[in-house]
Amino acid sequence: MGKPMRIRAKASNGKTNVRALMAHPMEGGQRKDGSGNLIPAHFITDVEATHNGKTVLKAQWSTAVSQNPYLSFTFDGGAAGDKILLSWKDNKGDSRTDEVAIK
Amino acid sequence: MKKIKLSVALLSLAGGLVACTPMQKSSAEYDKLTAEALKSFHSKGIAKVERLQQDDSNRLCSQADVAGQPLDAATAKSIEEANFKAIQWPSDGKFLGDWKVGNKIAASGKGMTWKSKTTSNNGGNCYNCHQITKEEVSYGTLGPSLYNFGKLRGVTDPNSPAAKAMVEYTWGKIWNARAYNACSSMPRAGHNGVLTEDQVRHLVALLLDPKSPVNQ
Amino acid sequence: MKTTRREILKTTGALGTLVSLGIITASQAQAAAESRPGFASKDLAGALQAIGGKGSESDKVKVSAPDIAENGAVVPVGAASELPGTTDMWVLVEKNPTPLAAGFTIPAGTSADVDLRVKMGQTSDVYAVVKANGQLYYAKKETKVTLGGCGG
Amino acid sequence: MKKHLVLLAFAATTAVSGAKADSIAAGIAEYRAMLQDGNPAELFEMSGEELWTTPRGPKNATLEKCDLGKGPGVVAGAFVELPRYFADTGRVQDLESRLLTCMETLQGFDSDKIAKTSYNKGEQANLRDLATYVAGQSRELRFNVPQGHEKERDMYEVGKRLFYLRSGTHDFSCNTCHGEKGKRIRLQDLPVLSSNPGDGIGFAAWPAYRVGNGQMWTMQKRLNDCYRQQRFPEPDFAGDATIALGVYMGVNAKGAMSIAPAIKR
Repeated sequence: MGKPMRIRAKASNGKTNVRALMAHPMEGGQRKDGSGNLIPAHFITDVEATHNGKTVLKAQWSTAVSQNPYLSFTFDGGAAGDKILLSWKDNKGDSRTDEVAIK
Repeated sequence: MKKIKLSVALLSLAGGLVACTPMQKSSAEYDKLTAEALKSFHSKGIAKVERLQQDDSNRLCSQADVAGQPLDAATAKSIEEANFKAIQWPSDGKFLGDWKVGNKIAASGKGMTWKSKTTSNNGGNCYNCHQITKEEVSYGTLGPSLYNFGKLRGVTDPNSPAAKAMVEYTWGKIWNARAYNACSSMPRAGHNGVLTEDQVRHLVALLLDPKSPVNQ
Repeated sequence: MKTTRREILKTTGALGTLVSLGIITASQAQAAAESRPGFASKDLAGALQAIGGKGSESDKVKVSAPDIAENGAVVPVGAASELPGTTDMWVLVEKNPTPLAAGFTIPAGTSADVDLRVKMGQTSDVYAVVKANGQLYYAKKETKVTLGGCGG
Repeated sequence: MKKHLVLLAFAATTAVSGAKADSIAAGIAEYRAMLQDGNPAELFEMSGEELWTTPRGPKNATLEKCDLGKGPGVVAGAFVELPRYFADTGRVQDLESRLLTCMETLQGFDSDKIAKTSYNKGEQANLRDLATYVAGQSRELRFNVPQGHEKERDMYEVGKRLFYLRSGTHDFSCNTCHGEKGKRIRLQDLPVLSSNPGDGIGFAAWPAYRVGNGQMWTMQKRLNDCYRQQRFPEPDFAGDATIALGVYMGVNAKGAMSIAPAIKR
């Protein structure tokens, strides 16, 4: 299980901007460890965001997304107090969902 | 200007005394406390605590740095003389190696840390502080530019008698920079066993060989 | 109350709220990877082919990336489209071992404007490809990657 | 806030001269500015905040009564007044050292054991997150490291001597790289640390997230790696040498604004 995400969702002018940081190594599978063994790829493959149960963004990622990924996007609507759910799953079957209220 | 500053300092010191702050310790007392603090280092890998023991050159230059005063001329001269005496000249009389190998040594900053497995195959760290070739734009500025080092000094044939003094100086400077400048910041690469005789030879070639990119 | 700053609800591993994001096994993940068109392609042409091409260059598509990245491990990249009916967006780094870095599905009501950070192995063009009303459009920008540091 | 950081980034790179260098510097400044939004250091801050309020250790206690110098439980503004003298330990302590004390006295952890643990491992990782959290609670405040106690003044003088101590296989001191304005190692700008380097530079920028290796580095780790590259033996974690250097740099940085936790290349 991953560490908590840092999510900020802010509503203004009828839109909601979501900015998120996810704690994940995003290991590319090209690096070697101290003893020369290849460190296997370990990365987030899928991200999904919902607002009050409706999907507002879906993403598919590769190992090329940087460690501790950052994501920012904006959708129409959203009011202070509404729930935003952000989920990721990775190539090892790990996943995480965090929730935040729009400010 | 200096005098005014000094008197202000004295005044504030006097003010401190009135306010009953304890007497300032002497520099020697602080040195003693510093020696105590140095016990909070430990050996790790090849980096042993013995590395903290300063030789006279380092001790005197550090003291001058703390005091914010340059060394007096006589002390500086004695440091330079002692370091010059310690220079090892090439055992076979050959000063110049292969500039291509030299450029690789100059680019490498590896070696001698507590993570290093051996004390050999060290880099020269040269690009960290010096511009060297035109091609490499990622260079440091702690030392002067060495681009066109040989060309600017009129070295057209490093093997000629005319070039002898410059060739020797270049060797000596890389081997032990403090022989020419008592408190130079440049590591004493040969003197401290960071680079081998062979490696120094390649670096001399990098700087003086007319075919080296340094002199293009 | 320690969660005032973020009000986090930990639902890791819970399936309930998001049906599409259940716990999957490594082999399922592998199968999923194979069903991800373009992500395995080792060159730009192959990656573009897998997503349906790159269409025509459009000034309605914006790719934001720095002129110079001080460290290729983290390069801020944004993709945006002003084309109505934008449903999909992709970010590709031409010179990466596998150029396709990320793909986004943009539901109606979501701005076609995302920012993220990608790794770049070397100086390269960064592409944003978008699908709007079934047609593909793209924009590109070069980012130089510098390396520095003193080794140690 | 964001605008201010952009200006800082520009200031840090204007030292590079020449037309080509100028465009490189402007490009790198743009890159650094783009990175400011969404600094992964926030993940570590969040973790640290949670650790601060979670009952842990053999005594199953939180750190909420920890005295960082401004009274038990006061976190805001504590970082910019550290290192300082603490009467209960009789020592001048920096942030990490003081957190170790609190973890031992309040939570029952063995602080020596934590100090000897590898960075990023076990309780060291927790200590790192705690330090990041505490530093973040002084964001945009100005450094005011105290010099009222004799031991604080002693540590400044010791730190100064350590700063200028040339030794090791390369004869390096801290001053070799951090003594003169406008210098670089390769393309990396070097802050002057023997005087005040200004807002958000040097002592006022750590802890920082390093994008190159994706790690969060505290000042203790920053100094540890400086000494590694200086080819010195390893300083003890939160030992007197590193704390003395912290006092020296912190007092020199008086009035400089803290941007910690920062983001670095």
